[in-house]
Amino acid sequence: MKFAIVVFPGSNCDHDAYYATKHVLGADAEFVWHKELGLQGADVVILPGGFSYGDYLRTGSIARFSPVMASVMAFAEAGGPVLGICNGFQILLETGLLPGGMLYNRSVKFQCEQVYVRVEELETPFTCTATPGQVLRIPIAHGEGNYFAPPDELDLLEANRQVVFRYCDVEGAVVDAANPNGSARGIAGLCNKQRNVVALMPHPERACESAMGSADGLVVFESAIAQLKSDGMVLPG
Amino acid sequence: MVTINSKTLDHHGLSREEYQKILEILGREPSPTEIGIFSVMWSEHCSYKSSRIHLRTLPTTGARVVQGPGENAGAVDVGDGLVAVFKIESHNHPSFIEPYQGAATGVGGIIRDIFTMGARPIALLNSLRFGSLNDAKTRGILEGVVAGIGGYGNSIGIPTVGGEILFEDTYKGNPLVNVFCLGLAQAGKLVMGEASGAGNPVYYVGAKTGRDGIHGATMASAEFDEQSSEKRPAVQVGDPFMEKLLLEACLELMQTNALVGIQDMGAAGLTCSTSEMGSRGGVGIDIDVTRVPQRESGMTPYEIMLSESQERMLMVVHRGREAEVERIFKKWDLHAVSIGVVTDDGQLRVREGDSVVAEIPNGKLADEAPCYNRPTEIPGYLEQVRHLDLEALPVLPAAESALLKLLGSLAVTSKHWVYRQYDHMVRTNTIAPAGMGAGVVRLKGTDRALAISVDGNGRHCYLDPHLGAMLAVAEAARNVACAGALPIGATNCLNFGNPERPEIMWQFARAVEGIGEACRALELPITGGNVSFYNETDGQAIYPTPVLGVVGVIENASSVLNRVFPSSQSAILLLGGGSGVLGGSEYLKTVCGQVAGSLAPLSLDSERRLQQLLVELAAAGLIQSAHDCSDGGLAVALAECCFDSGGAGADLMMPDDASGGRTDVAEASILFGEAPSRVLVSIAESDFGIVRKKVEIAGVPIAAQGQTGGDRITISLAGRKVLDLSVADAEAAWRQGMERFFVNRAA
Amino acid sequence: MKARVFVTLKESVFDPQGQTIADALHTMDYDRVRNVRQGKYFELELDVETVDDARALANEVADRLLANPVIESYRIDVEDETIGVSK
Amino acid sequence: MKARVFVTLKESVFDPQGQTIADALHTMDYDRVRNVRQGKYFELELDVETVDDARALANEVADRLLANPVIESYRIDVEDETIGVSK
Ligand SMILES: Nc1ncnc2c1ncn2[C@@H]1O[C@H](COP(=O)(O)OP(=O)(O)O)[C@@H](O)[C@H]1O
Ligand SMILES: [Mg+2]
Repeated sequence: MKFAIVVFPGSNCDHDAYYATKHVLGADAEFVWHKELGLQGADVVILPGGFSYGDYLRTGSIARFSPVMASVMAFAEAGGPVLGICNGFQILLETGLLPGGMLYNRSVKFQCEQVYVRVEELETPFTCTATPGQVLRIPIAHGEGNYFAPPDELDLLEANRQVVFRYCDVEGAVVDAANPNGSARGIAGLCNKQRNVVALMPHPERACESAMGSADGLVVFESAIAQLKSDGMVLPG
Repeated sequence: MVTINSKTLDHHGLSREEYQKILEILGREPSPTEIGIFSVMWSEHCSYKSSRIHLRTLPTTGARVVQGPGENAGAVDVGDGLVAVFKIESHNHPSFIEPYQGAATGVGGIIRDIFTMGARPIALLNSLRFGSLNDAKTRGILEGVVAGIGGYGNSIGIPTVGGEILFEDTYKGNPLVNVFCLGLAQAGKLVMGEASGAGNPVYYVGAKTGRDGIHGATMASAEFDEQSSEKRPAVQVGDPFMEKLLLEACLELMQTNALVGIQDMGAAGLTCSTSEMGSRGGVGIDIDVTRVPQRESGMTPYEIMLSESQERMLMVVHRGREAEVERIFKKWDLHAVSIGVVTDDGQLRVREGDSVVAEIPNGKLADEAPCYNRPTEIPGYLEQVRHLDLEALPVLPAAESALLKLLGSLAVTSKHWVYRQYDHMVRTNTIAPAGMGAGVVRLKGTDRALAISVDGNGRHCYLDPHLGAMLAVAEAARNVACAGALPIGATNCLNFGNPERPEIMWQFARAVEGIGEACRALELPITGGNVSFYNETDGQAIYPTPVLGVVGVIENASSVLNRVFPSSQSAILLLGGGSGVLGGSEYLKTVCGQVAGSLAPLSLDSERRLQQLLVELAAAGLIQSAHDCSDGGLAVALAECCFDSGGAGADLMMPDDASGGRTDVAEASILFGEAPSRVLVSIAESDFGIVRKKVEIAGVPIAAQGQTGGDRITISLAGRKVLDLSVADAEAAWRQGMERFFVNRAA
Repeated sequence: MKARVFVTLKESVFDPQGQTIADALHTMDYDRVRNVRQGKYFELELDVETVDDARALANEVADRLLANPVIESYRIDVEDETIGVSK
Repeated sequence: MKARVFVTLKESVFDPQGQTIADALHTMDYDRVRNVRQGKYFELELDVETVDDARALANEVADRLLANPVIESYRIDVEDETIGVSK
């Protein structure tokens, strides 16, 4: 059971994902440099947060052309579990593996703060051990996390049950006041149609120990481990 | 060859005497490139010519000091084989003319100072000063500065874990942007900015060189026509992505032993880095400017040597290890270019292809830099502003409305608007929530954590530079102690007006004396810092503003404290005596509209005992929270302890200190008067007895007692309620003090 | 040859940056500025011979990298420096 | 009336954004893109009658808010929608 954490030039939450999976959860984890062509036999791929290539043009736009991304795409298309966190989400949007795009936060400012998200779907490799409607306290740290997709696309996402996380208040109510950035329909995280590619703007890897203010993010990584154990998935290398 | 006339010297900020010295050193007339090199190396910024004589008096040694002033940053031993490398620096002027980029490049610069030493940067803080936010231009500058600090730090992935921000009219035309960075290195593995080993290659790595930030204005020479100065942008654009690559590549290189020495190119770029690295190692450096990667065409040697383009490093590596070095940089898509070689003749030699355009003895450039003991004179304003007749104040408002006003004032209000824009959690070490007091980062792989605070109060220093500076040291150290950390080292950034004016120089000298006195008493060595002079607009200097950065160690990270009272029923103690005074206070400014009076004195001995007690109680797990009384005095501090707690209130009881005179003035002094060495702590009821005993043994007075609970903030004097306000109302006023100045459509 | 690429958010997409600038202008009493939209602007220096080649290359680059078709649209102006005309 | 404002970094100012895009294009084998500079682009909808008024207002707004003359320069295009001509 091994996590591969892809390191793009400009990634800066790579160490945090590594620490959470390796040291907090005790799983096997390895960095994969973006110029590599393989994924080192990993069972789960994490695209971490940060500012790949400075994010000067458009978040994630250059990273998607990194050599390693071909392997990530193949891995995802073969059903391998892929988790995009923050910049990783933005990169996945650029690849087209997930629909939609990111606009500037409504505040037009970078925002780093604790928020609440509700788990909407348990049928993904990263939420399968959560409880229905579970509310997680996890931080966000982004300037462009205002999720956008045209209304018909949004309807499709809902119909296919692809909305995995929504911003909510402490009680779990999805209300505008609890939406930190203006995301359409409070969307904080999505999965693809096949449900193996999951991405979210909040940082579960920053919420894996009570010393950091919350351990609610653990469920995301624990789910991946549990899922792999339970179905002994044979994954493409 | 151009002849040097007085206009040339003026443009380069060199005096006749300084020029005479240059002639002596060279034994001939300098070339244009040489005059440029002398002018930047002997500028106030690089040579500290007006401040050196005073800075020498600061205490810089101690058992934990691994590196004192003189290197790119100082370092102290924090245990477990680790050293903390830290420094603070100003970027005031650039931030005024281009707030975003000015502040961003300030952050970039201080980060380079830290990783140059072989330390991985793990925390940033900042200390900011602006004019009033009623002014639209000031709001724009503030928005730009905060976005710039965040833009750089967030992108490179170093958390901004704390800071301070204050507003006074005096900073309207001259805001202050001081940035602090701390990094972590293995003990014994620090890398020095020192060149050695004749024949070792000199490498240039990072961004290309452009005509950025060249200040030496036009010279009467074909080389320096009007047009070329037109082409020189005064402000650089930061490239945090490039710096992230540089940071990772340099740290990777430092894991090998191929590196001899390294220094970032900050102020005075290539000139400063070559001459300082050479003079530290007592060697010469010989470079060819045509090999320097250039962004623009037609750059002269003068421009290349003086450019302040960002994100560049100079390295000396062991001969024979070149391929290894180049391979590491290539991995990060960076070019490392050999531009010269170390020599044993002690000369800084600059070539342009075949011709030598500068040749200066390295040692003399550094060691014989001018050093002035500038005249000082007590400023005329002092006598007048120190006079304060409390009896003559108009009738003071009720305590509740004064408290609401203070909580909503810019000095006291929540700084959420600011720190929300900073990624304060990246690297998952930040174990103190933002805005709760000192910034605290744990050291993974150990039990320890570091607490850091930056503090200073220009208004206090305006009224009394000596005491004001001592108060800044004490407050920064106290904030660190309130987190449960033992203060072990300090750095300082001294922001003052024009040192050629005797009154300014007097403020400076008195402030440095104060810092020295306080640091000696609190056993806090100063390991480095920065001086920023000439902070004036239209001949009007800013308040003298020394900012202190203090670093402390918490032996057990799980015992870290913050300001918030626990939700359980707890006892409250106000530790430390000394009733507050209204002189120079936030109350006097905000409620009465006056900046006047004398500050409460500081007993360094009491301060020290108080801080030691706090560290001891925190380590033993005997206190649940700690918060010092600072701006706004006791009432504000008590209110702040109730915020972010979910609405829990507090009730504090004090003996009456019958002082005679007007009762409203006496009450205001008790509630809102300011004095150092006072801390509010909360204690589990069951620990109350043992804490009392420890406090007594430490010889720290208890000035008041109380309990947490309810939903109101109350204070009574000898059984008489003098303050009674709901936590909800107080917290609401406190939350919106800054936000209200900005159009905010967002959640 | 020089190509200019203008990338803007599609009409139907809310533009928080433009809105913020408009708000700021209104508080500065520039009420006659009814609406603001912000986009990106690129100047490309191209090593090609003809205006058609320039247009084709700029188009490709805009499609693949400079713009995200999900939320943005773009427009291209090619300047033939030899005759100094924008097309 | 519509005004377009193009804000670019002055020639001599380093443009890390443009440089990063150019580098990316080169690794994608678009070697014929020699250089890239990135700027900002604003579309202003103005409540004014004449092209001259539009230009004056756009100028003022660019000076005061959209550009910082220390590092940036700007250019303005006014479009008179009634006749559809850029000036
Ligand atoms: N410019 C800033 N950057 C980051 N954090 C800040 C800034 N200004 C204030 N803060 C945070 O807000 C809190 C309150 O600051 P301050 O009023 O200076 O505290 P204190 O009075 O305890 O010194 C602190 O936790 C501080 O770190
Ligand atoms: Mg303070």
